Amino acid sequence: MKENLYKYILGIADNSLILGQRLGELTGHGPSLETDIACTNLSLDLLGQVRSYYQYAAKILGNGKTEDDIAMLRLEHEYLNVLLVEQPNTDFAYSMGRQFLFDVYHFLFLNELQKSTDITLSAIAIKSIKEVSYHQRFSSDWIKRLGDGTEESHQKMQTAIDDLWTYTDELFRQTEADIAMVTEGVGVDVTKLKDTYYKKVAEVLEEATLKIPESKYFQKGGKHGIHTEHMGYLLADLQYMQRTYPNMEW
Amino acid sequence: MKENLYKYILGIADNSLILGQRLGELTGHGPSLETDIACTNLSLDLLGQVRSYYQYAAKILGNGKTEDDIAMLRLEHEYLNVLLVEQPNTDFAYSMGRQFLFDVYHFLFLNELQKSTDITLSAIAIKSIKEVSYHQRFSSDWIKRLGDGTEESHQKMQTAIDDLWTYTDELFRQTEADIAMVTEGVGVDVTKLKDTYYKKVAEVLEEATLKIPESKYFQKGGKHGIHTEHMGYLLADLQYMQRTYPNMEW
Amino acid sequence: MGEEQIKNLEAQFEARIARDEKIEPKDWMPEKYRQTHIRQISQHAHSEVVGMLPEGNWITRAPSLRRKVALLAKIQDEAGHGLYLYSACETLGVSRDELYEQLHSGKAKYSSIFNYPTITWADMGAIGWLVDGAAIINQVPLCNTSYGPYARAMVRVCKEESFHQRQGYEIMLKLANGTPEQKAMAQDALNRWWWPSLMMLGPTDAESVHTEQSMKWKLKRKSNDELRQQFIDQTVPQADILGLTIPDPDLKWNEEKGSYDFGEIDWDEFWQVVKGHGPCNKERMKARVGAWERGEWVRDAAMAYAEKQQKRKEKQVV
Amino acid sequence: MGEEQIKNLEAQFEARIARDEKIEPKDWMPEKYRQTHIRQISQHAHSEVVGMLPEGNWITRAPSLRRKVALLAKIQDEAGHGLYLYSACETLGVSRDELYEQLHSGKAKYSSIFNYPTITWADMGAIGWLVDGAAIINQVPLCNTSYGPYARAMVRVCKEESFHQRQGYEIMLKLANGTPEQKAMAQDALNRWWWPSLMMLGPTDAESVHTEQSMKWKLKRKSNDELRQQFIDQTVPQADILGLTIPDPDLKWNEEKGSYDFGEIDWDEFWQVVKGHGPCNKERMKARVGAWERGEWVRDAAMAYAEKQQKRKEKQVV
Repeated sequence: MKENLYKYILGIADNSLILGQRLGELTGHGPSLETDIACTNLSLDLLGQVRSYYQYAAKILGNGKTEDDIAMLRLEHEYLNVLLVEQPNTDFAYSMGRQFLFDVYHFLFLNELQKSTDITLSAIAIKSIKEVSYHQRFSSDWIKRLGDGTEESHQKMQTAIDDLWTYTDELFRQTEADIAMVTEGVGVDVTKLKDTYYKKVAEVLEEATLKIPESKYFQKGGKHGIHTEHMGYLLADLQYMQRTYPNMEW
Repeated sequence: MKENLYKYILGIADNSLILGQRLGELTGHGPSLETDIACTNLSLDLLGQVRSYYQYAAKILGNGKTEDDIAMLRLEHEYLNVLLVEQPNTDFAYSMGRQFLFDVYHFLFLNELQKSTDITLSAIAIKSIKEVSYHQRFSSDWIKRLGDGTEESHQKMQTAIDDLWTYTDELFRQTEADIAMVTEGVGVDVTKLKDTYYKKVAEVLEEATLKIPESKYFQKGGKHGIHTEHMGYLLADLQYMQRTYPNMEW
Repeated sequence: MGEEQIKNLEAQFEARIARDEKIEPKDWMPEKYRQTHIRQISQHAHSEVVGMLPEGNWITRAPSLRRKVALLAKIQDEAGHGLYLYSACETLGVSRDELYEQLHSGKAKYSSIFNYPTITWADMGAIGWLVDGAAIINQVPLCNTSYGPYARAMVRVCKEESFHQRQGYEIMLKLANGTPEQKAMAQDALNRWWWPSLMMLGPTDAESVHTEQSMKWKLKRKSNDELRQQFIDQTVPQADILGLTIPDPDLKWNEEKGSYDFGEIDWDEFWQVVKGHGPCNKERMKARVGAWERGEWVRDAAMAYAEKQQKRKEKQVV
Repeated sequence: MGEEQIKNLEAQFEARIARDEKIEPKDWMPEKYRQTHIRQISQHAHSEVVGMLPEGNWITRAPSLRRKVALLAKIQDEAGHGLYLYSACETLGVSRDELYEQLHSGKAKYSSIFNYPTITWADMGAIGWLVDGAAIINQVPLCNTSYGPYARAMVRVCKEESFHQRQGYEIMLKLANGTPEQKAMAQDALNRWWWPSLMMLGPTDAESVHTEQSMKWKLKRKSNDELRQQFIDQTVPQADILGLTIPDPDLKWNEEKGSYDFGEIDWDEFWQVVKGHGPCNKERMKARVGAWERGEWVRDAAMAYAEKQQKRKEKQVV
């Protein structure tokens, strides 16, 4: 089995899975019907992409495991998503902040992944990038609305960005599998995206009249399967049916 | 296997298990260190009782299943607790209201169960009733404090009682297993506790300057395994470890 | 306007409806027509929005990615239905905020079925199959109702609803053909949703108000009892295919009348739920009102931002 | 009081401590002694209270009823420790509300170890074994510290802590002797908690402030580095029994000095966490401040009720 490729795919797909799950929690509970539709749509797009990735991963595993086994039957430390995407929906500013800080990265990432020598990954990237381009526009717009809206919304948006900032650095860290895949021309060298990312993020934050956090302290761990305390509860729900009713079709 | 006895025990023990689980969520998050200690203590007492009941139930099953299998590996519709105890910790008034409305029942119930012809159940009841007598005093005191405290606390306590009231009637309903056990002298005829219960509850509410709800509409279902939407999430956490790591010892 | 004149307009108005012409927002219409439509369309919109909650309850726990995606898409459709039904309603001169206010204060109703809890995954199947099934029977005639914006909204709604219904039935089919646990889950869902679904078709004709007027305006084409019979006759064979048992011992085929006889509906339960004492009435309203209140600062911000942008544009023009 | 007089009092005071006499709340004491003790005792109390959170995170998910009960009991003990440490601190003329205020505003510190997340069940074992183990090493000497109320509180704390430590070790033992998944879980927990536990013994002697004064007042009897060595020497053989590997490639027995050599501690991480940038600093403070704020109306109600009761009693007496 191509272990590095398998892990590399998980690293990509788990981000979308966990973020899609978080977005799914918002459905029916958002500030307006329009935002409910939009957030549900983000979740839908991400989970659609996830299916393509996991189907490919299942093929690589080649042991009869399905996309759902991969999505819902791993142990917590086997999920390789970054800590950013598992952060809770504390309020709408956090949800949009999390989305924005991920979308900017996601777009840059997929843009490069289109050039992957792995044709399946490249095809998924090409198919997904339009969706993600829309996501980025949507979340950037909300950062501006909330940042440059009322005093209260400005305050809340700033707090969310300040808190979530600590999880951005991890996006540009590489695992051993990542490095191996970059070497093979399959993976994206995320370290090269870092400057552009912070530049783009800063542009939006500035337009939103928000301060760019100055903290140099960052959290990491997700890419190596070490998650925050939020993750266990998220997985308890995500895995509930598959764990409770094993080996069934739905 | 004595099916009715088994179900009868679950009906008792599941109440304490689920309420103990809800109380456990509060630990470290209560309004004061003293209430934290007290609520943790309630949880401890209830779960201690639960162990005795399930150990007995496991013996009756006689198929190698343990207290933990019974506590943590049933399907949702196999839990027979009343809807009252699964209600969430909306705020401290709800937590105390739920506790109080259950404790008054619990005390009356154990008082009768002491006379059960089943010596194990009678022994558990004798052992537990002191604890529950303390629980009842504790929660009654809080009903009075909050009801007769400030205007805000009065309002919150009244809302909680009004909302939770709808779940009280179920305490006095009987399943077929219940009726069979009453006939055998094992079980308690809860229908006979109803008047005393509402009288006792009314006394405390009156002292707390709270209105006794007049609604004649009640919810039921838990005793037949039909729960509220809160139950699934509670079980997802309760069962998480046993489902994820089956057949292991801890 | 004199009384005579109004009578004249009314006569013309009724004649147009009788000729199957559509009434459009700018047309003259009797006040009662307007009010009745506001009530019915908003009630329908509210039902879509509240209806997102019981299904939303299973998004995080859907048992497979395929089902999770389909469930999200379905709920998104419902939000969309809410959106264009509110728009249709707004053409009658009422704002969406007013309509929300009516919902949140309890003045406006929504379909009582959404006050039942979704306890298992099979409920996602039962809701699609039974609840959407009953909804379609209620709604298909509305595609030809007299008020143009409502009729057009309903065409779109019905198309999507029937897709949802098939999807729900397919969930049930998979469960019914699955393991014993899955089959039990499906049967349990049918047991819990059957009677509430029958109640969705409304009170018996004897108890039903507004019927005559609604018939004339084509807001209604058949009586509640006729619709209920239609639903039962259509659903029983579907249950047979699933191999599930409808929880009604009195249900049996009546050769003579060519349809099913069925047992008595517990109308006490129906009225209890309608009056706000169903299993989840409080939870549903808490969820909606909570979302609305928690979202206030967001909506305020969006408004403030839009105004700022507008001013900036105006400055640029100057 | 003249300067001479104070010096005199101070000399007597230091002499009493040197003779191992206990200082009691009503005794005269230098202001610096009072302040130092308030800082240390409250920091200790805060650590107990914040320390409830990482363990509380596993109450609802404990894998067996026995473990759930034991975990609840342990956390209850910690709340109790908090309670009598706050009481000891109050004897120095500071109120519990002031102490909370210091914690919530970030002015007062608590043990940095509680800013690490509890990710798996094995963390309950590792915390008991390593964190409580290191705590005991810090705390046992305090049973003989000079300030009476603190010393007496510590006697009780230490007794319970050593029970907790045994309990934690037993959790680890069960996992280490369990399935491969369980053993891996135990090893992973050791990997994550080892270094933070070493850091619990405080910065290296070179960087440590307050040490000399604290020695004199018997708030400290050994240096941080000595305590750390003691902890390592005691813990390594315990890890061997578990069959787990301590995540330090430089760890090895030094025959000559009769203790273990070990690798370099990442002090950057230590200071990052101390300064508020650990994995959970924000979450822990959010949880505590949130609980306090959400509980305000409850505490107000209790106060109001107590006052009413008091008045009623007074009336009765009259």
